[in-house]
Amino acid sequence: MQFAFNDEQQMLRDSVERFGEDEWSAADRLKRLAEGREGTARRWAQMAELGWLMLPIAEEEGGLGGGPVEIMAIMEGVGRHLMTEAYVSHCVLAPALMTGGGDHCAALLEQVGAGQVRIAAALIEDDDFDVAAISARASAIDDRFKLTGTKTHVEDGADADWYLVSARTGGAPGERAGISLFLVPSGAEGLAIQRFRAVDSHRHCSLDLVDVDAIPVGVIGEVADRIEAALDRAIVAHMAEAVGSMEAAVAATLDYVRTRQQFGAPIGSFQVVQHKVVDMSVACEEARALMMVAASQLASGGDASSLIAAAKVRVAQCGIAVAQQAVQLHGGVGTSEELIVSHHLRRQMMLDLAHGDRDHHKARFAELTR
Amino acid sequence: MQFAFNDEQQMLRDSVERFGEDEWSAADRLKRLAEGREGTARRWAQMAELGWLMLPIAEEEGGLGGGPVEIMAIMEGVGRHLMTEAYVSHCVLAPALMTGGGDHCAALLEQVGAGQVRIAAALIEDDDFDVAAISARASAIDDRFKLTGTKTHVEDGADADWYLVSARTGGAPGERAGISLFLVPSGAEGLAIQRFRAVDSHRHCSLDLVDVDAIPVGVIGEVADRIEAALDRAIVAHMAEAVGSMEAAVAATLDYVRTRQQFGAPIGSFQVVQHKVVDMSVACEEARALMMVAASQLASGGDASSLIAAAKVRVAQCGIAVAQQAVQLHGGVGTSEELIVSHHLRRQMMLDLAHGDRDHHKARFAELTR
Amino acid sequence: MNLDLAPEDREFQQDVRDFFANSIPEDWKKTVRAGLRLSPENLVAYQRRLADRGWGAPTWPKEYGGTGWTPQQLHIFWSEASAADAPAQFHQGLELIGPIIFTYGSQAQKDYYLPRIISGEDWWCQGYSEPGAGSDLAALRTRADRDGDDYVINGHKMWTSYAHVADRMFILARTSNEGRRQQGISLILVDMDTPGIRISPIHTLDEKHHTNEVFLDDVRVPATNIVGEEGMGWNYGKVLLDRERMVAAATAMFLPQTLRAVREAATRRRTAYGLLIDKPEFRAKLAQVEIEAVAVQAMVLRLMADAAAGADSGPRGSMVKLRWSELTQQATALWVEALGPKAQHFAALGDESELPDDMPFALKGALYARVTTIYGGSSEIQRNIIARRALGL
Amino acid sequence: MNLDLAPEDREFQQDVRDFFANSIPEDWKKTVRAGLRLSPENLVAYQRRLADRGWGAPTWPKEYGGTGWTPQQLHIFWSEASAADAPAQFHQGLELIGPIIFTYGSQAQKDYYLPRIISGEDWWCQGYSEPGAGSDLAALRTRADRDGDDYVINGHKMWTSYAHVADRMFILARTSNEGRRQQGISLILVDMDTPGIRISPIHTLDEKHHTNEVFLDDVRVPATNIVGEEGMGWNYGKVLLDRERMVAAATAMFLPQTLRAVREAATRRRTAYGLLIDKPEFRAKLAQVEIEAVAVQAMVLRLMADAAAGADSGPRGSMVKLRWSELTQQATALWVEALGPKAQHFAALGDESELPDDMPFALKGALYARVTTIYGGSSEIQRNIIARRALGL
Repeated sequence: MQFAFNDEQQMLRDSVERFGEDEWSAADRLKRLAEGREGTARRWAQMAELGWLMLPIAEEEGGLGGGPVEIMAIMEGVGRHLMTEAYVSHCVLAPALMTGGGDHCAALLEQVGAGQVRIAAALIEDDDFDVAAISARASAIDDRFKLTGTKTHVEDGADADWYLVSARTGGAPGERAGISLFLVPSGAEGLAIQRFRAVDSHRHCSLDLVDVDAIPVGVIGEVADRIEAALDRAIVAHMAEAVGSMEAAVAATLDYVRTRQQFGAPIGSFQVVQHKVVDMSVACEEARALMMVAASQLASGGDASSLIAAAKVRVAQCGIAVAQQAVQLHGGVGTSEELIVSHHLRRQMMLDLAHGDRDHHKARFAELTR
Repeated sequence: MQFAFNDEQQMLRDSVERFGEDEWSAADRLKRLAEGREGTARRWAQMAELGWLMLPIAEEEGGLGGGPVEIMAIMEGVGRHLMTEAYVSHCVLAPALMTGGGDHCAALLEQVGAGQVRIAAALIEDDDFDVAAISARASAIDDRFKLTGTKTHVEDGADADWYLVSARTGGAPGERAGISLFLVPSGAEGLAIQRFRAVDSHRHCSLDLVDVDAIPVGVIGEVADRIEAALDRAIVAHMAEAVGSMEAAVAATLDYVRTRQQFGAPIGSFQVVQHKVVDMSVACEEARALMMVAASQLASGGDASSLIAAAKVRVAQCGIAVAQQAVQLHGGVGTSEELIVSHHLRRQMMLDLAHGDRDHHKARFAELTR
Repeated sequence: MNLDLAPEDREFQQDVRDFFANSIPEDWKKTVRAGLRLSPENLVAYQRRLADRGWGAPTWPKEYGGTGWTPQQLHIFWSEASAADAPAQFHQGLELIGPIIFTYGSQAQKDYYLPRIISGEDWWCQGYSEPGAGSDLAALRTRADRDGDDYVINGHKMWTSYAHVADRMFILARTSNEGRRQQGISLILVDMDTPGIRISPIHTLDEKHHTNEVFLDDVRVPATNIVGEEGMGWNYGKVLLDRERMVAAATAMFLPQTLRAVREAATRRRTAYGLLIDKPEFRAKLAQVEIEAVAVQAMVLRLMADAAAGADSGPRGSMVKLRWSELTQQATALWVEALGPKAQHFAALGDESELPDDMPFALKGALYARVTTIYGGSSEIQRNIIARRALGL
Repeated sequence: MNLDLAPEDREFQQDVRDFFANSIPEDWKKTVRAGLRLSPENLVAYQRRLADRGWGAPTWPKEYGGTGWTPQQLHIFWSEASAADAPAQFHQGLELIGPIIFTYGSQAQKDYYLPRIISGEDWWCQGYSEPGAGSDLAALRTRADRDGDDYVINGHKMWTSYAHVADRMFILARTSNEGRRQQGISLILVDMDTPGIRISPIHTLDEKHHTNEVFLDDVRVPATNIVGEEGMGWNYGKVLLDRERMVAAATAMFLPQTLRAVREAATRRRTAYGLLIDKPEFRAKLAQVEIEAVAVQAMVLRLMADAAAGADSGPRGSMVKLRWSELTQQATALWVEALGPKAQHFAALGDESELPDDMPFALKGALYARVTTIYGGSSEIQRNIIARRALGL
């Protein structure tokens, strides 16, 4: 059980922290957001240079083979500074889905690690978070596959160059057997992309596919487990982001209640305010402990699925509660764009939804511990 | 919409209040409880003399024809003083089940009103609160009926002279059709009674029936609606008791926090304590408003079932929360037998269970508002 | 919640129902259900429609152009408005400055301003909060200095909702620095086109522009624009205490609108289980919020009955505010939940493809709802007030 | 929660597992799962079994007869005890006075008292609270007046758990009235058979006798019974601050026991829907509590890792106490819910017919759990402490 970073991880953490302070200081946030895709592209190139993008990619595939704890070192900083770069989607989830997928995947992953290509996972249909609740079809014609179907939500998919699309080569919606995974370039014929912005400034999309040429990844008909294992990695990374964001929100709130004067005293001198900040910090501790145990368990290779489901639920509950309370204790100014706390709230709300909300994972936990 | 008592109702309320102060003062509670059945018998006789027992019975059946609002006037006092007399079971529920049941019922109800006979309703089987989830069987032989089955819980049934037993003359468990109601004397052959005490000192029982002679009440096979309507009346009466108890618990807590000194000041001067008492009083107001609207709606004869289901859920939630907080704010002494607050907590916990707990009525509300 | 109605009330109910059946465009309804305010133009249009029907000021006495309705009638009116997905009327003119003017204002003020509020001609905003004076309003520093027949106002107001569309503003300003902090504060009416007023939008998390900072630099208004006596402005707020219960009650009555929106969204959402609305865990959560909303409706009925009986409601207005605001937050959060993954699609990028109607509304509603436990006396302040005034702690 | 264990730890785990497999009678398990304490006789019997195995004092250093276990080993020990439905050890001797004695006591005190705590020969109770000194312990008024070679103690202690079975009591008493309130307080060891001690039971809502008032009238004890220096008693409590995290951690690790009991009850309960455990609404509620229990286990792991690293845990001990006590209340309440209508059958009347085993336990557990947010520093006090010490507010 590892609760402290080793030297290397600590250096990584410090480097992310510096980057966050330089590039995403709370005071400059609105300016950064206004830069849009250009800013993201610039920062993405820097992150590639720093080696972060290739960190989670396996060594055999040209990466650094970083594990959940290294990713945690990065993602806490991403959360603290609310960076909108889609590190988890492109650098954690996509590589986890593609690893061992053969030469084509290895070549693409190298480009991912170099920041030249972004790949997003298109797994969700029909408004459900369940990986097996899909009905998109992949038909084999000779050795080639054609995809037809609709993916309602692709996390961070708006600016992707490739999509990893789950589709059925067999089985009925709800069944785990018969699910396969395919690569589709964003310019493919028959592919229509609708792009959306979320309240946390992440950029997503939905896909409509009609007879789209696709390249299979992994074993045909047997990728449900692989998808869930990859999602678990993405979820743990997101939890580290959530914890970083929570701790930043608490720190901002502590600063505020210590200085904001009302009724002739700092509001932090009122007992009710104190106890609320205490509950926020307890929630942080709860989320951090869960996140670290989950990362550690994942790193050790043991079965972590029910633990991760539990942690996903609780971190989301704690994260939303902390961010809501941060806004509340700031009063009116907490709801303004200019202050950072409402940005934390929006990110926490969206992190809850990414790869399955609290209810989805609560039901999953109940099923796994039945 | 009636939110204030008229003069007559106010007199009734005052009379219950005096009775409560004389017979059930908080300081004498342990002595009263130690008296056991003798004390209850004495007070029951007094209550008969005061006319309360016959109040809810229809005028045609020798009663006073009091409605939900009059019953509320009584039950609030019962709750404030935590009287353990089973007024709702014997004087509200049983008469509501039996009214219009013919000469035999009328004769028994007269005795109920005079305090000579106590009748308890045996409706629950198989650990479920649903009136239709019963499988006890009534077989007709000529004009007579024989009952066989098990009733897991009879509210206030330990000292009853008669039982009103629901049983199937047709249909399968879960179906509303085929449910009938029967009167069985407590000394009937084939009837085995197990008696229990609850944490609130109410005395209940369970019944095992094997070929027990029984007298039908109401229309054979069609009493599911009547049972639910009668339960609604009992539930509204219990809600008034719950509100009376909550308000007494808040009053006791207010007294305590105003006087108890810690750190050189009354604990009621600490903001956190203040806000908790505020939340208790908001919960009281919420429960009172619901209870009064439900009683009023019931009195007006309109369809009140979803409203009563909603009120049952929320009053129980508020009641338990208020009583728990009352104990918490009293600190250690709140958990002692000697102080009244923990008695309120125990009663609130049991009131939640009487005739269906929060979850049961929440599901019922969802069904009724589907 | 069905009420026992007298025949004349039943008739009135039918009138109101008929009116609303034809008065609320579909596109207003979506906004309304999210607990969001209509655009100012639409709110003004709505106010005009009501005024044309003679119902412009439902809570005002007849002599000032109000309806003179009984609390029972008011309750019917709001119930029907809520059921028809009509919006709540914008309250700063109607419920805040209007009643102060008809209670403490001069005859000239009454004659000029009151009809313009009812007709929708004047939109009022409230200049109370300041950067250093939020929950602690008495800390305000804006000054109004007497200069001949004028006051010259200097200061910086915050959270001035709709200052950018308002015609007039009522402000609290310090006309003296002596005595207790609450003394020396005056209530002054200001035309928004007076030179020296600068409005700066405050962008908020729901991405709607509804509130502002207002800078006042040597803003010169006639001394006759003061309401009542100089230095007594703080006290005039008291008339509002009694009326606040009406604002709280009216607002709370519109809660079922949001719950209907949640139901609709859950009825549309397909999941692996089937429709979300049929999923037992979701039904239990929705039932919980609906049950609490029923409780708040019951609390409102008690408030209205108090008002009808001319009785003091004690802290019940504050209690309704507390519970209503918490429930709005819960209901809109549940709405976001009901949308599922699609809740991450807040705005279309690039080509203006169609978004489901309720999608940004659910999120705007959930985000906007965060301010309901802050504005109009935060939940913390409400609890302080109840502790002190009602419980004597 | 499975941990990555080193081979030697894995061996140790097997030892512990073997021990518990044969050491816990069935009738203890029922009590344990309710979060209730075993009877004193059984707790003593348990302590003897552990002592026989050399595990009487898991948290103590070896030199005082403890195991000298690493935090990792402690965690394994508690995990296995919890899984086996073994009880938590009674802590007032082992975790409260024992460590004070081995830190501040005289050699004679160490030699005499410590082995008797480990063996279970001495049962200690804590004489701290008084009628006027609960959360505000420094308000205590019990006096210990020096008289020759003795102290003569007079006072009135409250909430003295197990005074009625204890052999010895450690009390805080005032040996001087000068200086700050916390000064002049001394820590004194008292034999319970000393003349002048009167014990009066406090009956509590769970209908178990576990706590008492203790009246001390001219109770004469040798001056050598003082621990450390006169007037410094308040300070000795500080050694406990660091150890309290261990008590909190150990207690929290036993939470899964109650959750197993809830599952079992829900698996037995038939409803119209089928088994309660299969009902989606109930499963969601159970999952919520279980998930929060997983979170608390994770918090405990962090505490143990801090301890292993010799690091300060800051307020994490208080946080675990806060969360653990709330969860015990939720879990036992859910257990009562799982029983359904039968939860109203607390005790048989008349003939001693059989009650389901878990029925009174669930209720006793739920009622007893109310005190867990009050004792050992109420939740309010814990929050005050965290605010002050950790957040600097």
